[in-house]
Amino acid sequence: MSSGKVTTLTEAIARFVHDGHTVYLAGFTHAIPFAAGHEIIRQRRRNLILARATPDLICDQMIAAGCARKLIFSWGGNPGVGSLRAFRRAVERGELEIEEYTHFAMLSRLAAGASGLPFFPLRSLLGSDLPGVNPQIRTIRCPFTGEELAAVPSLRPDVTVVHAQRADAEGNVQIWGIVGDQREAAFAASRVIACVEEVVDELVVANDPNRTMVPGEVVSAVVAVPFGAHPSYVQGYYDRDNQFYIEWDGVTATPDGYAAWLDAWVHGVRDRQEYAARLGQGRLAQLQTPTRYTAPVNYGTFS
Amino acid sequence: MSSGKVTTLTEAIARFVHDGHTVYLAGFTHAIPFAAGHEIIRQRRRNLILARATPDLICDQMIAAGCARKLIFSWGGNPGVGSLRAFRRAVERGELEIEEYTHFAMLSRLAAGASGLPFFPLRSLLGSDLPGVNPQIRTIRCPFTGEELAAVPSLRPDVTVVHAQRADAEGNVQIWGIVGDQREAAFAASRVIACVEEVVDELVVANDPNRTMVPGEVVSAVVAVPFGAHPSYVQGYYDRDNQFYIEWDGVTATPDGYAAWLDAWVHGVRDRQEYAARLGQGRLAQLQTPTRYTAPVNYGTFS
Amino acid sequence: MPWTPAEMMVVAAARRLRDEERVLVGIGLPNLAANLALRSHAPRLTMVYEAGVVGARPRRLPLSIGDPCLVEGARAVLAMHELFSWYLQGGRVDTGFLEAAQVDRFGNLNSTVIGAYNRPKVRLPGSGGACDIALLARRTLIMMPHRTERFPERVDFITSPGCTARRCLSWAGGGPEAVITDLGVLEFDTEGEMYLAAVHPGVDEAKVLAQTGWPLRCAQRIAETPPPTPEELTVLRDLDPAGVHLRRGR
Amino acid sequence: MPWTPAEMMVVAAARRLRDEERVLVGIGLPNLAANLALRSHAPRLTMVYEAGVVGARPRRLPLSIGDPCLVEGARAVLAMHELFSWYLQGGRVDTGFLEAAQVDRFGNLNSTVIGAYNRPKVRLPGSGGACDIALLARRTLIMMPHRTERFPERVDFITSPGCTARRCLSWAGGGPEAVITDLGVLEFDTEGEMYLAAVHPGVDEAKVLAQTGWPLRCAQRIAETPPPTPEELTVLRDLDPAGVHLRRGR
Repeated sequence: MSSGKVTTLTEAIARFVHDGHTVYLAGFTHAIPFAAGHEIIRQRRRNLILARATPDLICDQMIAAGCARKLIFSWGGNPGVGSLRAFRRAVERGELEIEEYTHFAMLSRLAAGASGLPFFPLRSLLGSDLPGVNPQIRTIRCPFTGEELAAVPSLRPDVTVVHAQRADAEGNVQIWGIVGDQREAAFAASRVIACVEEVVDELVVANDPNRTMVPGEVVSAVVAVPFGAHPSYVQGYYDRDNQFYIEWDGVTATPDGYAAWLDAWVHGVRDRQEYAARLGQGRLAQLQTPTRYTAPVNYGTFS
Repeated sequence: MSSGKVTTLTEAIARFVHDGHTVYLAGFTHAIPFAAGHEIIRQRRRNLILARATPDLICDQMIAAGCARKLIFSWGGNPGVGSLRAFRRAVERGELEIEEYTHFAMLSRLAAGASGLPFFPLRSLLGSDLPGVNPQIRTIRCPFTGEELAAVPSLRPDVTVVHAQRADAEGNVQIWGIVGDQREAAFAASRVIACVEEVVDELVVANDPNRTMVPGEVVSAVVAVPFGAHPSYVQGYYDRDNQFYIEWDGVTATPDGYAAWLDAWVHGVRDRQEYAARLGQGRLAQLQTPTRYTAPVNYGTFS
Repeated sequence: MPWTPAEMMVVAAARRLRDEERVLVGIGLPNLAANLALRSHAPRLTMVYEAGVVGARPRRLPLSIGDPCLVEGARAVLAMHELFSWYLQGGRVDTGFLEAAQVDRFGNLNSTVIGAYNRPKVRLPGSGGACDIALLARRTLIMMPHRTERFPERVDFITSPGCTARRCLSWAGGGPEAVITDLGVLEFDTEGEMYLAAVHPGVDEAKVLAQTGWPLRCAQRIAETPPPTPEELTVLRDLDPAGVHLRRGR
Repeated sequence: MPWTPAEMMVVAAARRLRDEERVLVGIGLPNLAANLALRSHAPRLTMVYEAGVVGARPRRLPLSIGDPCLVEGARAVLAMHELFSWYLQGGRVDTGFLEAAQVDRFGNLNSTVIGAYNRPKVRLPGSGGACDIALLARRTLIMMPHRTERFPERVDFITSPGCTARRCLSWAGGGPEAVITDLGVLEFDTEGEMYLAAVHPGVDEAKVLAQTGWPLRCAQRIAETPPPTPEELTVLRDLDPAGVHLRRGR
């Protein structure tokens, strides 16, 4: 059965991501939907509220490109390298509104959003200066013990983008390795765009339904985007392009550096295929990892 | 590395389940730890608080055997057949204290217990008569929207027993098929006894860590108990012994019927091995299901 | 092709399911109704089971709500708390099926106890997920045999709130849309009170009124349910060849 | 065998980890310390990474906190919210490692901003999981280079509460146990104030005092950290052969 969800990234972004939207790009340093971020830049979306626990290079690029008016986040750095210069510059100049949490609080906001709860309670945040700068951090008293806990409101992105290993045409997304924030981020959103390394037959999914991390009915678009998470890694597919992360620091030392990079690698290519071609087979091949397969398990037949 | 967690069910129950304990037998009609329940009966534990979303035949047997002083539950029937006669008789005569929830509320109590939260909010229960008969159901107001929701307190069993397909000697439990309440029930408990169809090498677990539903550090004892969930089913291992479920209704039509059954099948056997031998190879073979294996997935090597 | 009242009840329930919707299915009659719909007019129905299974395609009648037969061919398996949180409370269940021992004129359901809670005449299984489904599904369909003692003026215990109690809750779902019995179909007016909307073929309106524990209102024109088609009956009997649910004396 | 101050800092931190405990590890220096402990005196240490990995055995230095190298050989992978809820908030993390830009005399940490929050001189990455770990681990170990500007009288922003603020919270964990720097080890007295407990070999007490932004108290007898053993250095350099973390000028 085809639901017509399988599409191109160009179409998916055009159809589902609009100016002013709250967009959550999922993936906790693993399987970051870079290709989707680039397409959003390419289609020149404006006034987005970007939400992401770890903004990473992708949000740095989108901020530099002028897509964002606000960032909701919990850790804004270049993982393993240093800082995100566009993010820093924008915040230090007061050009970007920020709404800041801890990781646990961000995840709790997504959990509330996914669950249809208006808030989520957690034991954190109190005693830090974060509640003083973020009025969305409040307290709640336990009706049983009388304890005071922190509370954060639900986060309901207009669109969440996930990148994963595979999905079927209905958008049943299977992920292995680090799952991070992907499930809650998907269930919390009004729309989900699933970018995957491979679109597979629905029997592949049904063969092992415990691996389905995001079921098809919360997914609006399915896009095959090989290497769509480059320069981040995807378990079983490719490694992080660490050179890219290190060089990013130099590339972005000046606003001109950003502009030149965006011109060359985002506006200068039509889509992810052209991007990959420009990276070159040699570089991509270097990132591929040796295979290591799981052993099968027996589900049995009950009929 | 051996942690000395691998033991017999006799030892595990003797060591970890004490009179007066709150005991959660996990498994939502799938993979019910019947063998552990029988061992608790055999060791004549008393004044237990049994907690289980679906008490099923196992709690009926434990109630009939006089182990329980209280039952915390959300649906007390013989699934697909009818009612649990010992449970009904005890409640109708006022001989068993009950604390009653909905499924969602039971799961929310476990989620709170697993998460170290004193309570969990949910949108349910209000408008029903349950809050009127259970003072543990209260309300809470959202600090953001002002909405009134239901709240239930955390449930922290002294011991949770899970039955699963396999675990390694450290107690890393892998489950596929219906996972139900097993994860939250394990993380909520002070001690976990893991009964499994097979104890496997730790490399089997490490080969596919996304399948680990209960990590070893929350598990105190690992017991190999083939057919330990009989007469319920275990995905990939055996089917439900439906005849048993149907016959149970007749067996338990009188208190004498219970007593005779317990004498024969619990007190009259030393352990699960003897129980299985008494069932007979023919009956067990009938319950085994045709194999249906998953395809391997590639985790790759990142080094 | 002759048919039983139970078969008519299941067929009438199945017809109310819409293609492409998500239905939270219980075992027994709701399971038959959903599977019949899937195999007839609603091939893109998503069947969700409270055990955590999404997009199930069971090849046999599930023996219990956690039957592994639900997993074979399913799209996803979630933990139960995820299913209740992300699907039901998250507003992603279009239709919930409910059965009960008693229903009152406002669609309040009792599956907890006959008699007083603390001195029960008959202790029933309790809510399970029923109260959660009643409050959170976008609509619920209730299936139960039409007998006076099961349609009392007041239920002994409100396990699952119907039209009235839930009005105070800003966040509740749409509530009961219809009660489908072996005699006919009852719907709810704007006040949330039940009325007889249709009778099944061969059923006398008076019989329905006699088997209802309060003065049941009726639609201006009571419809007659179209009888089960041979196709529907064939699919249905194929789903329950032993007649476990369709032939037993309920 | 000669060694660098950074190596001494990692070795001193590693030695504080106990066998069989569960440590929540960050990348960078904490990752080195935990992996050194695992490969020396604490073979049954359970390394937990906030990305959701339990019992990790990374074969290389993780490039980020979500590096797939953490998954190979691990016992379990959980969703992040499960990890924070079930492990950290559930009280199952014995030791949390923290780094920061600034620490004050009460162990309050700043990794958010230098200057005012709304008009930052330097915007830092922010909490990540640090505040959560600071409040919920049974104890925390802090690692940071010992420089005056990083040990101010008051931090510019309390990202992760130390000994004082957390006293009001009945549910908080044990808080900071020690700050391990490239010069020595600082512990906390019963009032929650930091004092110099040990200096590393060759480090002068006066230098530590000079590089601390407030009048630092000292233990009655300041110990000297035993130098790294050749075994420790061998393991450590094997973990970071390129000297990514050990040789860079921090």
